[in-house]
Amino acid sequence: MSVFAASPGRRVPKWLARHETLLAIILVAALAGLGAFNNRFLTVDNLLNQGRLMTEIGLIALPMTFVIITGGIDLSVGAIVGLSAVMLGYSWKTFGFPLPLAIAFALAVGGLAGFVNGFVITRVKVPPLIMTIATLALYRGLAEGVSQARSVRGYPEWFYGLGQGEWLGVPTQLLLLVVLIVIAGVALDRTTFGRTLYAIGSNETAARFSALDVDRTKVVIYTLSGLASGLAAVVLVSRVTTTRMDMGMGYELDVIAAVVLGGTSIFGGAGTIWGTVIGLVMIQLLKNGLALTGVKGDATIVVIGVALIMSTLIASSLQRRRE
Amino acid sequence: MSAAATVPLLEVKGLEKSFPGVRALSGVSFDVRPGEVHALLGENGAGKSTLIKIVSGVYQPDAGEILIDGRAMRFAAPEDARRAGVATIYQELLLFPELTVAENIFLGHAPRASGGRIDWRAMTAKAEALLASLDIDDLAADQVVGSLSVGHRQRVEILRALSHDARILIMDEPTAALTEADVTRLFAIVRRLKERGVGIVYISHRLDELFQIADRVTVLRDGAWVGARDMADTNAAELVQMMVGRRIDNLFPKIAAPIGAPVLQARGLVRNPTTRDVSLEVRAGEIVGLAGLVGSGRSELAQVLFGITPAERGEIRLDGQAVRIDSPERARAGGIAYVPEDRGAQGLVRAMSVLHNFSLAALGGLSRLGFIDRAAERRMAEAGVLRFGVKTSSVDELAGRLSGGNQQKIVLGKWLANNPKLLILDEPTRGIDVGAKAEIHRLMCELAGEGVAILMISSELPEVLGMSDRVLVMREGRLVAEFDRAHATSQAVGAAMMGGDDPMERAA
Amino acid sequence: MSAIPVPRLALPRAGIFRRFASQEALLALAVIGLAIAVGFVNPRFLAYRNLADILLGNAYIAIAAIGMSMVIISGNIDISVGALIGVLATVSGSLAVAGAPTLVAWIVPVVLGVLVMAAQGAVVAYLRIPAIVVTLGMMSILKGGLISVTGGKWITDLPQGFHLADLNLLGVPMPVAIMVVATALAALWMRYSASGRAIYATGGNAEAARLCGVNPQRTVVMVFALHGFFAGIATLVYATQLRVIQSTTPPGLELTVITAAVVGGVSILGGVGTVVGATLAAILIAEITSALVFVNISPYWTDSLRGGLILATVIADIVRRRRRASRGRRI
Amino acid sequence: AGKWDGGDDLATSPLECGMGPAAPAAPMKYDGGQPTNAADKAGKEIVVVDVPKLIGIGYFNATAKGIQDAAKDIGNVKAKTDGPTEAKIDEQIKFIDNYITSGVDGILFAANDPVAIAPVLKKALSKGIHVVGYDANSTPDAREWFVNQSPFNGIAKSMVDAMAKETGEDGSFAIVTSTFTTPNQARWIAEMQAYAAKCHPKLNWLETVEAQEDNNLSFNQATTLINKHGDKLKGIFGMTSVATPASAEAVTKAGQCGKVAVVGLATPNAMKPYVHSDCVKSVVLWNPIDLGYAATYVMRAAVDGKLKPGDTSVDAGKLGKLNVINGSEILLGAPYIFDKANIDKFDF
Ligand SMILES: Nc1ncnc2c1ncn2[C@@H]1O[C@H](COP(=O)(O)OP(=O)(O)OP(=O)(O)O)[C@@H](O)[C@H]1O
Ligand SMILES: Nc1ncnc2c1ncn2[C@@H]1O[C@H](COP(=O)(O)OP(=O)(O)OP(=O)(O)O)[C@@H](O)[C@H]1O
Ligand SMILES: [Mg+2]
Ligand SMILES: [Mg+2]
Repeated sequence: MSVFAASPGRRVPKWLARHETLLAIILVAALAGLGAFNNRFLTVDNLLNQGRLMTEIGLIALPMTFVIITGGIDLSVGAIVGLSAVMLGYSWKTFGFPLPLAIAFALAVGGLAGFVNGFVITRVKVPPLIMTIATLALYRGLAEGVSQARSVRGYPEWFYGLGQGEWLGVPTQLLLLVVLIVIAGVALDRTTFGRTLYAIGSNETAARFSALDVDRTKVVIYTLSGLASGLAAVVLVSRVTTTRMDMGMGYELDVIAAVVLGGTSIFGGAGTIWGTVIGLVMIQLLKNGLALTGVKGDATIVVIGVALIMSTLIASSLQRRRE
Repeated sequence: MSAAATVPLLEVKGLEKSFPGVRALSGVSFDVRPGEVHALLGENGAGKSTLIKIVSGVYQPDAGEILIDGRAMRFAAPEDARRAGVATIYQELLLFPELTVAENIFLGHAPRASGGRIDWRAMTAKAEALLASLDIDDLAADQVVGSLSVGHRQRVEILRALSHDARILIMDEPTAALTEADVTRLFAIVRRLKERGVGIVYISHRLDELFQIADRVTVLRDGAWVGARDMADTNAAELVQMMVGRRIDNLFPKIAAPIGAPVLQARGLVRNPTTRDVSLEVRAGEIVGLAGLVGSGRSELAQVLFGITPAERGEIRLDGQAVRIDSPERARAGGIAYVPEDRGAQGLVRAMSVLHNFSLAALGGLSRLGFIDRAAERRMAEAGVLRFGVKTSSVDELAGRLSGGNQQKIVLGKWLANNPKLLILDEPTRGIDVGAKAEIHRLMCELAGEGVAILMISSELPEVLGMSDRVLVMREGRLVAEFDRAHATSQAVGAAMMGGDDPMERAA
Repeated sequence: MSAIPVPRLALPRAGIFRRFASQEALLALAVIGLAIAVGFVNPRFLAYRNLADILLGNAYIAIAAIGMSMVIISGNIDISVGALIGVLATVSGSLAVAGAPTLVAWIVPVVLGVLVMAAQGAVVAYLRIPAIVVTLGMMSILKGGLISVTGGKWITDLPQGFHLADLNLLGVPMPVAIMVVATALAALWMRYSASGRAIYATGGNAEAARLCGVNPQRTVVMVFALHGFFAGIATLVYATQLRVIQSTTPPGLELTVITAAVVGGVSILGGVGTVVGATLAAILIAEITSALVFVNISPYWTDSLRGGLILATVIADIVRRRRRASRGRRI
Repeated sequence: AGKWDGGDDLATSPLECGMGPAAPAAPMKYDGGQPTNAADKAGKEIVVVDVPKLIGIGYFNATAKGIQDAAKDIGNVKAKTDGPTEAKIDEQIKFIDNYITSGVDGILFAANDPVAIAPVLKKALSKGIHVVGYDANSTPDAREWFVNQSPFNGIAKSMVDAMAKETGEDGSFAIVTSTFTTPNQARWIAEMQAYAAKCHPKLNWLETVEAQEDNNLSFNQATTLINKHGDKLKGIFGMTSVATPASAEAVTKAGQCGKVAVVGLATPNAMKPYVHSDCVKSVVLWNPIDLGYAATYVMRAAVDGKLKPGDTSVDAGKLGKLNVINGSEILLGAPYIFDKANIDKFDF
């Protein structure tokens, strides 16, 4: 019985036909175009600063990639940012926690909020979209209730190092993001955890029948999503020096836009961290490049919308042609 | 029996079809006459399904022509084929899990009342009539298909094809998930249709069936036409020879293996409502067959043992140690492997490569600190592909693109990679060609020889009888009879499955 | 070996009607139960005027949820509906202020809604871009475009006759009448027309639908077009209720509409749900918002309670369904 | 009962009761920031960007118009308005950051959050960019000047006095605001409470509801208030230019015109129908066009060195001389009351 008809070497190399690669090419072309128009765009300073500004969305986009790969979704991330930010401020100001403890507490609350999502999704079998739509209102409401809509200000100076400081000329939080990107990328690509995510997204029943721990994995990713949102909240509070209960409002759509633009299938089973990073950078730099070129915010939004559709269209049709 | 003089209802000439990396069909010709059952035979991946998908308008041929009543046709879409009188039951069940049986049958051609609105009452009535015509009384028209077992779903597919009053009926392994009783009933229907002059294309890996029902047979190998025979003029040996290119002597090569200590001992397992007080034992080197009708709860029992639906009461011992199996992970850790019956839904991740499917159940052993050793993973998958003769262009091919039988081999292979102590096989050879089936049987014997305990669920009685050291019979969630190899006759086991007036005594 | 007798097995019967009706029954029960409970705390809640106002002020959400249900049942989703309603409202108002005949001001947004949504449907169906990407992009385009074009100028001085929402139909306020009629027609159509069933088929199993002679692509375009139609109708209610049209997109409307659909029992995986459920859920959500004011909950806590109540409804429904399923399973 | 919902915790300074003019505040030392190494653009053309809380609402359209008018009157100012489409501080910071990079000479802003916006404004100052706020302040050291449309306590007094006049001294009222986190609204509510406690102690606050910047939600919330409180409700405060017309519409639809007073901040165009139908007696607002106009003049003066720390007034073109208060704020004037007699003279 013949086994291997032929090695697949004759086809176009696989990596070249990938959505992410094509997207990266589109991204580079767009950046080159914008850079040609504007000499302030492609400067180290500006790019690093953009890195600073996209960190919060980026942090959340990493676990969101995991979640979407499993065929789930987490709409409550923005609300968790608000809740964690409030918990940071509230525990520090009202409970008198030392700030490091307050930070840990905020992260823990974020993680717990995510855990509750994951727990109910796996145990009660509430579809993720419904669960997180409900907790979107719930967590935001808790943030408002706990804080009584009051802002918290006047954090000690050292705390601002995270959101406003730099290390070797690179914004602190960008370093954090890069480290986490590498960890998330490796975890997704190289570990059994990552493989489990793909299996769940492609066929959850088969994953379960293959003795993969589907439920625990799901709880883990939703918890990670909450933790990342908590971390984003800490970074954000540090960057803007204040805590407000409406922080992170609308983040969910920005995060999802970055993830799906990066080629992660909303139906689950496909996607990479590398794609998410490209999607993230693409949206951030497109906004920035257009703004610097003199395009106003409302028109920029239109361009982003067109770019989202067109780049997905181009990448997927190129991909189809090559296959 | 064949009506030689008439124009064939359906004729295909010189069909060619390639998929990236695979030549699925090369120059295949084939015809069906009115009132004839023409069988298609070939190994897994020979191109049978591809051929019928072309005839049904799902795929477009690269070359060749399709003639209906002698006239050349082009089927751009499945609708075109249907309009030309071709109805098809595909190998992969294509149902709407959220809709009812009646609606699944009539979707696309529901009976209409005034104003073009769907007449639900008429639809239900018609569906019930169809169910009655097949003597199916354990399935209702208003049940939701998602809650049905594979066997029942298969029947819904058949009913759907029948509902079209087609002149040409194509069935791609319709009996793969049916029990003998159901097969008998299906054949009764097929004969009725033959009398009405319907031409039937019939694909099956069960040779004995073909001798019962088919008039002619066409054999394919590696996408090429090998030959056609009248069933009356051929025999199983010749067909196998044509199919595989070599002889297979023994279909159920049971080799006696030394039977050792009990590996699995289960006492009083209960999982309502499908598993009711089940006790059983499987020993090292022993193959225990589990027979029963569709819905008798065999798969459920397997899933209780495997921790998917953990037992509510009862005790499980592995190698004499009491263990709690409340998840598949625990079961795997205990050395249990389960090859599920529904490979599309439970066994295979279709969107993943062959490589990743092979390693899925063995990731723990292939990784250090959670990191997958990718070289070892590839070695394992390639070895598996060779060992099981999986026909694929490479291990990087998507599993969903392989033919049905080859998919099954992957599911089997992925569990054997774990070196289990107890192997539970649920319909292991469903949809598998004779060659591969013999190989799987040989493999089972080999594993038993190595001391693996095997629990085999099968709806194919000859397989149960041929392979088992001991046969257990299940009915309505209970084990109702037990036979050792010497006493397991098809009459005795069959009667136990049905449950006669006098209840069977359990033989010790 | 012919005619082997098969033992008759008990059959769990779950009629399609009862299966879906119970979903709606639960919501209807929640709507009524909540009203009575709040009525105990504050009887004014049960005043006809108040109940009517709740329906009146939120009918547009229910109407938009009809189309959204269809989209979700077909296995897709739409994020752009809020932005679209904002744009259509502005178009409608601008026409009215510019002196166009009232009928034109009413019809143009509906037609435009159908066209925009059908175009999105076509991209989803034929170019095979996931709906979430297309509609997320379109949301951006509509939102930004609206502000670019109007500069956010409010539309005032609307002519008197423009206010469709102020009219009555057989004594029933127009928004409520439209909501009821649209829901009923959509429900009947979903149940009794071949195209309606094609939506369920496409969402349940697109490949199988194709083999059954349903054209999933055309179905998706049709579903989006219908969704655009209902968005247009919702716009008419939304835009004609007040004397001012804010030329911005109603914040978070898409999420409210999606919430109504999914709380109404539409499965996000496609293939399941009814429009009646969605309408009832929209009413329930509106009722909760109003009820929280009536029972003197501190407004700081209302959002968390609303989230909690939605979650409770959903969990109750899932638990009920699970219980039913396990009772139905027998051998 | 305790505090009114929706107010903030900052100290209040209610004005004197009655019609007397506000006592002039004690002069304060300049407490604003200064740009470092700003290029000397005195008399030269400058590029100014205006980043309001959000774009696409009537109010900030009006301020933007004032800015353009002033740019035309001054001649050597090129101004442009750009900002987020929702009132999100996060987005606003990104906009300002981008304009810092693109290299403008001056930034006008209306802050979504006084503290959160400070770091990016300080960054602008550090790059030599002039920074002037209007409408909603930042912490003082993050900008040079702030054009104050009207002190919070002044608005509060106008609103509460108008309400007391319409409902009687012992009327009950409720408040429809945007969100409890919007700083200006929270400030006004706190000042209103302090002023009411001092001058109209019998006025009875019932509750405050949130309604975002959403027309239909505001309408629904106001309707709910009317249905809930029935005859007890004598008045509704609309705290935003969205909430006020929507509340007026709710009162009209409920047939409660004349029974439930609507007092609030609003732009004239949206209120004309209700003022003309006598459902609303008076609308409180400063002229936002003037506000933008003044802000632009202050920017120009700061660049030209004509407005320096310690100055007590600044020339604002057709608005005449405006006074410096509270160290680094420029006062636009008293709030304006629109009524049936004058409302048609305004179009914004
Ligand atoms: N859509 C597809 N894309 C790529 N290859 C395909 C596709 N469909 C079938 N093939 C390949 O074509 C060959 C023939 O497959 P086909 O399904 O016709 O086999 P079969 O004879 O029906 O086998 P089985 O008995 O296992 O069902 C196989 O090698 C299969 O992998
Ligand atoms: N009469 C019935 N009506 C509806 N559902 C049934 C009926 N009988 C069984 N089922 C369901 O179908 C499935 C069949 O049970 P199970 O798979 O355990 O049977 P089996 O003996 O393994 O049969 P199979 O040959 O299909 O594997 C179960 O999920 C059961 O709940
Ligand atoms: Mg096949
Ligand atoms: Mg089974």
